[in-house]
Amino acid sequence: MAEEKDFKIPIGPQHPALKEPEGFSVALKGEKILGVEIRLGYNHRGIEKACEDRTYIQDLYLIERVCGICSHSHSTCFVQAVEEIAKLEVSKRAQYIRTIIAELERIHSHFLWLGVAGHEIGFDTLLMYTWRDREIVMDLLAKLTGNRVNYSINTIGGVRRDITDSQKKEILEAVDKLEERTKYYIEIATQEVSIIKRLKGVGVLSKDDALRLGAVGPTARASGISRDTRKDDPYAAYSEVSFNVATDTNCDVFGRTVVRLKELMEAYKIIRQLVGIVPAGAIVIRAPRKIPVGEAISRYEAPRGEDVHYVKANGTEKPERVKIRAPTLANIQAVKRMLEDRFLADMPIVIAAIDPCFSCTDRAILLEEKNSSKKNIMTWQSLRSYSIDWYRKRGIDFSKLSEKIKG
Amino acid sequence: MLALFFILVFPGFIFLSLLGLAGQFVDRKIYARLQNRMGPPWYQPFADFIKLLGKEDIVPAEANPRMFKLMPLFSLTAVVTAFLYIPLWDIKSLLSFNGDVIVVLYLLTIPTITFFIGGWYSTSLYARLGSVRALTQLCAYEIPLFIGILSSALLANTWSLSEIALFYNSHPWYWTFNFIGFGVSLIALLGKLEKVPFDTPEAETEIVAGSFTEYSGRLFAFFRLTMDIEMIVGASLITAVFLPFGLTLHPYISLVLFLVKIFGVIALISLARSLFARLRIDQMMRFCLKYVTPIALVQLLINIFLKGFLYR
Amino acid sequence: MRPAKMIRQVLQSVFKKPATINYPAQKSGMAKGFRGKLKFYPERCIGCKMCMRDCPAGAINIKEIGEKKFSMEIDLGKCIYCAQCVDSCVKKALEYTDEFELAQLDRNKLKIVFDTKEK
Amino acid sequence: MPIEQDIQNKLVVSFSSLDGKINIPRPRRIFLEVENNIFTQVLEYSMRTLSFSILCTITGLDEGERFGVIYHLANTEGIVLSIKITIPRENPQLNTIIAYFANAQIYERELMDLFGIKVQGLPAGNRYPLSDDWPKDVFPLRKDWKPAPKNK
Repeated sequence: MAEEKDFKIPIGPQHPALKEPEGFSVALKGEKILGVEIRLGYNHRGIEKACEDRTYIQDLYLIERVCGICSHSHSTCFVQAVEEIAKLEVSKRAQYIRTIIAELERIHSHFLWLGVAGHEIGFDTLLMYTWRDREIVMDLLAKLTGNRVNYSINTIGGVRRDITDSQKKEILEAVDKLEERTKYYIEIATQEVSIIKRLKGVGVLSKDDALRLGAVGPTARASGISRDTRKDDPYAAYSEVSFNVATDTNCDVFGRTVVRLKELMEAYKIIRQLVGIVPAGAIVIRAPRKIPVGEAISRYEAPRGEDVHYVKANGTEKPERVKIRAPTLANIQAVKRMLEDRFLADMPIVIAAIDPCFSCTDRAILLEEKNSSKKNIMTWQSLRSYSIDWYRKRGIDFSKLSEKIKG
Repeated sequence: MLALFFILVFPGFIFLSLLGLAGQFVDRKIYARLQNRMGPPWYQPFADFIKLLGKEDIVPAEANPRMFKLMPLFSLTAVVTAFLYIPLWDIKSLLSFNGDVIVVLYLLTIPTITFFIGGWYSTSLYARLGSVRALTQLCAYEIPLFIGILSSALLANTWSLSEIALFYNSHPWYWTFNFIGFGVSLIALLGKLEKVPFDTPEAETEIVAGSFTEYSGRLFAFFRLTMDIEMIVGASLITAVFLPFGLTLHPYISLVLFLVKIFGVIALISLARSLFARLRIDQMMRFCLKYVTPIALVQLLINIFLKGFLYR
Repeated sequence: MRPAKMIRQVLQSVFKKPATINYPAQKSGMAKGFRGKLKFYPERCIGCKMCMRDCPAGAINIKEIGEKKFSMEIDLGKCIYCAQCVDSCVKKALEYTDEFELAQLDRNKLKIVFDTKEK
Repeated sequence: MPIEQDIQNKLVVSFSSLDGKINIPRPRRIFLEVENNIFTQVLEYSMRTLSFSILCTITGLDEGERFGVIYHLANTEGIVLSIKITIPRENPQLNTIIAYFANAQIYERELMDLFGIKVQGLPAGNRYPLSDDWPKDVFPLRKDWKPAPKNK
């Protein structure tokens, strides 16, 4: 594929196009991409190991921080698995509230993606406008759940906050405003010449490639595979709502944009139905601290694709094993296929098109290995003292500064 | 002594850099307001410039230090000298001889060459790619720019900017024939200034900062100042050639009118900047050579017929 | 397929008020139920340490400073503002306020002690 | 749960040793224990005839003196079939299933890094998810490995 002598350019861990650290080494001939090697793992935080020595309640908040944008997806997926093991009957109202927050999160994630895509192709005006409109749904979420991003509305056995009637009215108003703005963006994305030129025919992934490489979510749906976990394996309140799966047959980045915009329109339909028929009832039931022995696997349709959680419980109050497979991990294998013989300039938009969330994918280990065989793994203290004497050699003494911080 | 004053202070370096920074402020403020944002305070460009001057400028190890350090100065001098030939407040510009339109156009090409050499000598992958792109883009937008501007000079039957101004002032409303040329040169100017539809050489989401990736501190400050002054000089070249009215009034009034015209052109540039996505380098070449150049040729044809018709 | 599709919207916003504000000068308040800094009612606390057990970040600890009187020390640097302690506390001795501007230069200022003296 | 029963019967019919080992805790979930020797036939059977064409993920488990590896397959109706095999702890070996599922590569690399399970037949490629200078034969997700104590 790409031999050594090729002109290799690293779109390295730190790069303006990538929102999170991941390594692509691209072999180039002029502007054409010959081959791509993908190096992941820079953002691996060892969440799966960390889950094993925390109680289920603490795990809830840890798993929510796997990713900043799809925090509700991970926490709902985890909570459903735990409730399945403990055989808890979650009340209908709690499931409805969970689904409303899930769709609101899908709206804010897709708006964020639309802005980032605009930025990747150099259209900053789209970024500014989409992120301004995204504030509507962010403020709404802050009102409903108490925080703009990590909502932590889920708890084992239900939800922690109820939705009052005035909040229901606010949701409906916000949804109307957002729907009108989304219609405007659909017009823009499908008619603006320079956007279409940069998106059409870029990052093509044929239908059988998508099936073979296991693409999920909008990336797969843009290649004509109508697979949506909310429809195939309904969870929470999705079985009581009618919506259709947004698919497209363009198989390229333009198709993914159209799929995401259609999904936004579906989300508004779902929220309107949900807010209309939220049943009365309790929002949380008492959950035991020790979860009985058992295992469960739960799937969730995150904004980026299908999110899979496997939880194994051993009767104590700490899970024995938590396995998280984020949607980006499934889509990343398709990126290699999409980038063959494309231009370098398409690289950022193709990577952004699968809406990578590498903090989900990696779940790294935070480690201070003091007595490791490798001598060059520095601990934080040795790194700081090393830099202080490095500057002292050049006549600037920072040692007093470090006392102040340590002191 | 007076020449030194002209070169260094009035239409020269000091006035031009202040105007350049003011131009950058106008550009950023309008661009922000178009995007429904607040936009920077008026002193932001000055603060950026002074901050950059204070920063440590690092020269990469493998880079050729002499070339690396000289490029910003070359580009700055080229752009500042180009300004001396443009009639500011009355018909006669400071220096003018028959053929100074060509000189100004070539002086405006020098910055792009220095970006290439600066980027190439800084031996970083991104800088290399950015500088190669800067050159390929050069061939795409130079042709329509030259045709557009020279077609208006053709109508005025001279190659000197001052005589162009003289001609269009003595024949009022003739400059309206060059309207197509004005549009074409504006698009080409977007390419020269590397503004969004054509800013692939400096595309920050692909190749970090193009040829400026390795520059920092004073050198980077001079490069950015060059970009600002190039915007002012480009805009003033277009106003001198395509909107040459109002030069015979009282010098102060025509100077103010000239500044208003320049800031008008800059507003047009930021409007264009906020409306389009960045084109890939091959799309940009195809667009420039397939659409913009033929339109420029049409403008040239119109002027040739007009010339025949006017001077029968 | 129209070029410059956003031109009407872009030109309109020149005359509209910008959507952004200069944050330190003008402040836009946070929603009412926002989970910010904690508040502690020492008289209600019975020292059961349920909050310490449930805190995901280990940011809160309760000390016995006298007979039947407890002080709570919270490290805002570690706290993730999830308010799980507020839910776990059986005696409702903890509440969250919507104060979120808590940045400090010195890490020690982040450690706040609530006890009977400080009212 | 008619569809799940019918899948269970088909499995039991074609692999008699699976009789007691299939458990269906809830709709659309089937858990399965399989011995290593017949694993590849079960996998191929469920992929070809039972049309479980999607590999969701592969989970590794450290069960004291044995390692459990669960392959989660899904089909278009949303049913998840989890096939579990166990391998001994000293020099654990697995052969790759890239022939059936091309996207299994990255999940198998994760097993290699975090559990130390050697997977034969994997093409050359970057290791995932640990960094290159991670000390040799230290496998974080094994129960006997403890992270360095957090500085209290």
